[in-house]
Amino acid sequence: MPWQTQDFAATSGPTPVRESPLGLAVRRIMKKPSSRVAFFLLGVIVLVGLLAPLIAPYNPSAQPDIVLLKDLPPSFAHPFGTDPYSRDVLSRVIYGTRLSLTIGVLATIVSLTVGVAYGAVAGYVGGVLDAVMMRLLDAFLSIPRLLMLIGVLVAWPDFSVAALVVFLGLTGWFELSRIVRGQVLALKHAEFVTAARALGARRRRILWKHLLPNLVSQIVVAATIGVAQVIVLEAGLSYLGIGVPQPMASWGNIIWDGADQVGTLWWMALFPGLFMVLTVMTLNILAEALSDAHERR
Amino acid sequence: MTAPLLSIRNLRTWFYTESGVARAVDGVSLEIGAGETLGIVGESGCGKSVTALSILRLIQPPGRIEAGSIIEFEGKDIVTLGDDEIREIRGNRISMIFQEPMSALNPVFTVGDQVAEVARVHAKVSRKEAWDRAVEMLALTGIPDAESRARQYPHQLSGGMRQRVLIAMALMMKPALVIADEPTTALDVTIQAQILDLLVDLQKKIGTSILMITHDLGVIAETASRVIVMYAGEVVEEAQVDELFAKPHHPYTEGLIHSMPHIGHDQDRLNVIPGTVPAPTEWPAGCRFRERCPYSWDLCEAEHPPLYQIGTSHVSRCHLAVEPQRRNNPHPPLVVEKGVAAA
Amino acid sequence: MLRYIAQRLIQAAVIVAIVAVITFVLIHIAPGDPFSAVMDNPNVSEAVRQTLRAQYGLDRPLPEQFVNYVNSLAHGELGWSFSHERSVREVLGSALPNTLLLMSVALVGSFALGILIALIQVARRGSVTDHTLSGITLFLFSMPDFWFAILSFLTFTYWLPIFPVGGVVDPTVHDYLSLGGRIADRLRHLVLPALTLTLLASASVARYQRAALLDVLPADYIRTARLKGLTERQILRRHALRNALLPIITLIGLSFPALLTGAFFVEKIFAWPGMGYAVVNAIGTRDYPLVVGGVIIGSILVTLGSLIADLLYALADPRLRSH
Amino acid sequence: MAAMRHARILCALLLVGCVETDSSSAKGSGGTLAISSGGDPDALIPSLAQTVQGAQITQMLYDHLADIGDSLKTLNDQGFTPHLADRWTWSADSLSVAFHLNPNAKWHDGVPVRSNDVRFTVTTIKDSTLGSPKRPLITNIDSVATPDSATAVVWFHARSPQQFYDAAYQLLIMPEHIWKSIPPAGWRASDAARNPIGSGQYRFARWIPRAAVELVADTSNYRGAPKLSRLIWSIAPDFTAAVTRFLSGETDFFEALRPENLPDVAKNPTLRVKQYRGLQYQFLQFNLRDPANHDRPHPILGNRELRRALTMATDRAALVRSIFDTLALPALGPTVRTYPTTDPNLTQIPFDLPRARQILDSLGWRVTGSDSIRSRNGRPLAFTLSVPSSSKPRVQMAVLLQEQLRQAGVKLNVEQIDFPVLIEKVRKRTFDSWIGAWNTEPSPGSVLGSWGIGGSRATSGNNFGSYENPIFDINVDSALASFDAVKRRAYFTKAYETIIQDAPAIWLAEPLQMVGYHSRLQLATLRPDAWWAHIPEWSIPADKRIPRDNAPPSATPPPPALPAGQKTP
Repeated sequence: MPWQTQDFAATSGPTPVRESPLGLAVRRIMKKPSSRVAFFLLGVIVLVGLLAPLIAPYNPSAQPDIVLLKDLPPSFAHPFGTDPYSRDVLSRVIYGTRLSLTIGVLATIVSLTVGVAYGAVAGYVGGVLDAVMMRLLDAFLSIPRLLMLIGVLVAWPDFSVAALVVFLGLTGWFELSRIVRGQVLALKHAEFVTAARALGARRRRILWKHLLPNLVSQIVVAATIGVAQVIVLEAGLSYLGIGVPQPMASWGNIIWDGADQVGTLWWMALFPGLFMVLTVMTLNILAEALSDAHERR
Repeated sequence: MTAPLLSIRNLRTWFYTESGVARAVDGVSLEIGAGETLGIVGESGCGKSVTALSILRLIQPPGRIEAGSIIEFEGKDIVTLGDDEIREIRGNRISMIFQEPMSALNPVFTVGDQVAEVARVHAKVSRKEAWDRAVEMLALTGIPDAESRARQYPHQLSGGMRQRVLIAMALMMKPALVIADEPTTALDVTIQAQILDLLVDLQKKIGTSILMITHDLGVIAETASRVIVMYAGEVVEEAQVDELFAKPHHPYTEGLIHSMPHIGHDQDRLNVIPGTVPAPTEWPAGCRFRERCPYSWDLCEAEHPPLYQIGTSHVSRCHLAVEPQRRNNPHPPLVVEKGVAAA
Repeated sequence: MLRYIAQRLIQAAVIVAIVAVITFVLIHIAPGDPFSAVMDNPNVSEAVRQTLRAQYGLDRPLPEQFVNYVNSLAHGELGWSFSHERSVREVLGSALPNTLLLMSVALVGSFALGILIALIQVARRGSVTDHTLSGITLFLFSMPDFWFAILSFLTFTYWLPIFPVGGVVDPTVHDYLSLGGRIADRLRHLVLPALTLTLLASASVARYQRAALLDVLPADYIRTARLKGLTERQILRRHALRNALLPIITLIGLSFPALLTGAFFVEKIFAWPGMGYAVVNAIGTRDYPLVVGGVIIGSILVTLGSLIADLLYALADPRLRSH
Repeated sequence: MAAMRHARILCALLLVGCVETDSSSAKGSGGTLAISSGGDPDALIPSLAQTVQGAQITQMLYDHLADIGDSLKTLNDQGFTPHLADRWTWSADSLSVAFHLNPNAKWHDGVPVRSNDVRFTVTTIKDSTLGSPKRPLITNIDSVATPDSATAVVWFHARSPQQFYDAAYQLLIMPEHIWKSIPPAGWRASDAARNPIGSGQYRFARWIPRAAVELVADTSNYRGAPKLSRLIWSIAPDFTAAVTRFLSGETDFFEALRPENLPDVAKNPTLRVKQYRGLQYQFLQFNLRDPANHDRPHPILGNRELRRALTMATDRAALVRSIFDTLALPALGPTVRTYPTTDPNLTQIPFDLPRARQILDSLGWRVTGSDSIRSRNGRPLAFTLSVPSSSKPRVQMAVLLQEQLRQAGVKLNVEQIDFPVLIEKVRKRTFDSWIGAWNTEPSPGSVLGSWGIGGSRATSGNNFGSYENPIFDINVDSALASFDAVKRRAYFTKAYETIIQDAPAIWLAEPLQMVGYHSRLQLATLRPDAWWAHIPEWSIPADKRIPRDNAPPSATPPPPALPAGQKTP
């Protein structure tokens, strides 16, 4: 009889990760022209932030002539115009890029840390603690993030940028922790974890070893969206007067500098706003492509 | 045999994917006579469902029916019909029954609505009349208390009931041809038999032809008179049902018959053909079944086998037709050897 | 179904209770006393100070403060707004209808617009129209609410003065107009802020709905519909949209926080005297009771929104309806 | 301390001014004046109102006993015109004035105005539970006697050239019958506060918070009906919205135009601009005492030479030019050019950066590190400048100053805080420096409250920087006691030059006021202390009226949506 006899092997649930899912995802999204453009633009924006001292044509806080050079509309000498203090708006936008991106990235790191920890604990421990933690999460999710930040920041008489970063981070981890919890729950019952346990490995170790690789692409998506959200929130808070303290320049702050004269000083709202929209757009495009790639995996 | 109802010649349906051109259907020809039941059998991925969808021009991008393919139905070439003309045919002259009775029904409409919709589209009748016809049809498919069942949503019906609904939908306009794509796969064994009986019964009442697509030779044995075996986008064997079971020629057909479950045997272990259907983007040169075949030899690699005439109405795409003695000396198929080597 | 509603109601109540705890923590987590600025503010009269002290009992031990706080919340008391010289409940109560009007117009508008855009895109998927609309919705989606509102305000009141500069009515003439005139006056003031919020909100609806439709299109029942001989348009409108609308009901619930946030900025920039305007002004005057009241009411709105969306979903989905 | 009464904190919005003058009998009344306003009034209770909107509206609703003349004379009763009192008589010892109330004067609810209303007003202002900001301003008033219902005798503690001014200018008379049953602590939150009953030429119609305040002409007023039949303060959320409403014609009048708006106003042929002298000066005040311990001098700013150097490092002309364009002059000192007692050529500390650096070097503040900030004994030359975040011009000023002082090696930390918080900090004297503005009163004597020794030592005094120089005080006192105009001016000059050289502040700007108005409006004199004083005389010719002018004159407006439960006057 030439026909072989085989066992049916049922496989389901998450599979052990063999190759880097992130690398796979990046390779996949880079096939799309829109992602390539977004990646390139984001790279340029990040470079602008990193190289701010080298490319800014003027000192962002210098006030060369507070009478003759203030409130100038865009020109060759000042492509983005000047502000009421005769400072060059282009240079301030370039330095603002640095600050806004830094705040976005740092706050997101805070969010990711808290989100992964919270979700992992809830999923791992399970039971009553899990139920309580999830209800708490529901409640957190019911408070609009901006409102929560307003509530905290208004109560705090004066705060530093570092505190702002922490607050922004502490209000941005709710969705992620849900995803992490789901993954932990799925992993807990996954075959290969059971198998590994049978081989004598400790469950907690196994979970950690497999959790992160399985989560990497989702974390990257959450981080990308998170940075975009923080940038927008920070600008919004600055616009309400409770964001980045004034002497510094962030995109939101530059807009605030011209906010009460926005009709005449339109360039002060337009250019930092465009930078912001561009950044957020590229981040959204990349996040979307990444999550598409993740779903197709 | 009179002029066939449907005649497919050299159908090629290719999909242009990121990883290359998938030649899902690659030169299939077949004919169905009026009132006849033709079975198509093969593993999943062999191109039988794509053949069925091609007949109704339901291939979505990136798939495409290649130029030169001909699907002649009632004197018209379906491949070149306009959108409106093909819609006139769908559900009206040719209809189809799917394997997943749950997902094939729209969860947010009542089943009666969904059956009636066919009549509303094609018979241009009033809402009321369409509904009445739908209820009538549902009753005909053996749904008890059809009037009230028609007011229910798909999730409220059992799998067998849903399949009856799909059948009612398919037969609503008394079409010339019904394509049944794995109509019983999702059902449990007793219901399977009922549904097949129903199909055969209705076929007699209405006089429609049936194209029965399945991976299950048992279904074929019960319903079809003639059968086509497909593998890797091609027809590999065609014969009358009795002949095929009695004297399968192609090694693939042989494998399929061997892998049929037999009552009384140990059901935990099934005989299966080793390996899987190769990816449609990279059909092997020569015989496409070569690597899974226990008889393959040099010729199979060197030359793509043509359809050899085996008997009066029996053809097979296997070089064994030339060297039949090789059937007596099977060897482990290449895939098995590779597997051993890999382990 | 009734059990589901009851369950969902209890869940919502639990969430609101937790929100109350969170706001209590917010009040006390800040260094010092959030009312210190208020307490020592020369503009705050002695009576108000006493009311505040009684309201928040800040000199009492924490557990007692908490009990008092919960007790007053349970009675619908949100404290005293010293910048308005009336109770927070009164201030927010009079502002809430305006916010609800703005939000509901924007909600209906954005879903109608978003679904329409998605239908156009999906009907012509892959075309230039599809890509252009995708670009536009992504652009709108990425735009900070306040920036878009500023641009829209500037464009249509300053550069092209078509619309009035904020407010719900023109207080200089409104009461002397005929009924029709008064309605027209209200509409004239509503159009720009509502449109701004609508556009902002419609972007995410369109993106979500497009994805939902594309998710639905490969479904077997769409193939069934095609098989019946329905036109693509009929399929999209009847079969695909009906199913893709189910996730959109969930989106209604999810979109409440964003809508509320958007309303805050739109209200501020268009002087729309709603809750957002009141709270944003309270930031400037450090009217903390009003800010906290806004946070609580906003959270209740969001919770109610998702509750309603869930119930709607249960009603719309025949699979859930019968359970 | 008599002079204490005169000064008042003012931050962007804070201003207390004066009253309407007599109006001739009005004919052809009609028309609506819509005023773009930057915020709600803080209160419609004259004894409590502090913001500019509160002052404007309460002064339309309520009356003084007598009003100051356009020349703003404050000596005795020179130039004062009768309002609630149609005449007054001085007692022989000048320690009291008997005001004889106009027999026709009635509250808007029909009750006649009586002498007990005057007494009630004074008593309640003096009641500490009310917390009236006017309380320190009428300390020289002892009491009010009411020999009969039409005569209110105001008794003073001491004879003073400005005692009449205190009684007439500072008091807006409130109706006792409305307020007596409400404890003063509960006034702000009372229903009566939202439906004020006054005796002025305009009566209250409604107040929709964050939207509008509407007044209508009191056609049967004892001083005659005003010419305009309606006044509406249309409240905008911010400056841009307020100015845009004016530019688009939604409102007729905007009181705070900035130079940047002039091109837009010029584009619109129906809009006009009018400038007038105000009574405001802005300054950066140093705290001369240690914020942590008031018994010690400030470790940096306590030094006179250092303060002088800071002033020298400040290019005040450029600063003023940058922020106000031509609409302000550098401030001379703690005074305004409007006063006839002010010499416009007062000797100033000149802008001289090299000299400033020299002085700082000689004081031991040297640049040592790489960051170009001076330090002495390891302490950097740095201090905080507090500004209210709500006032954009002041924030701008701070950022400009920060850069200018950096040139001299001084680090200025700009701190933006909310207005109430700033006021608190300033009152508690826990600041390093802040940017403030005084809206002075018609009397130049107000300077003692804000810069004199009394204002420094009294706990509630307004001399927040604790600048004390007896020579300054003596000269101001001599000036105030003098009835000779030339001598008076000479004393003031001496006083001003003393304080200027001591540099307790950098005197920044004296802004001109600029209002924008629609050309169909016919304005009357804009009084320096209160442009709105003569609104009852403003008019709109019948042929230039627009739909909003044609609201039925003195029609009773329909019940407003807010606040609920309003009594129709």
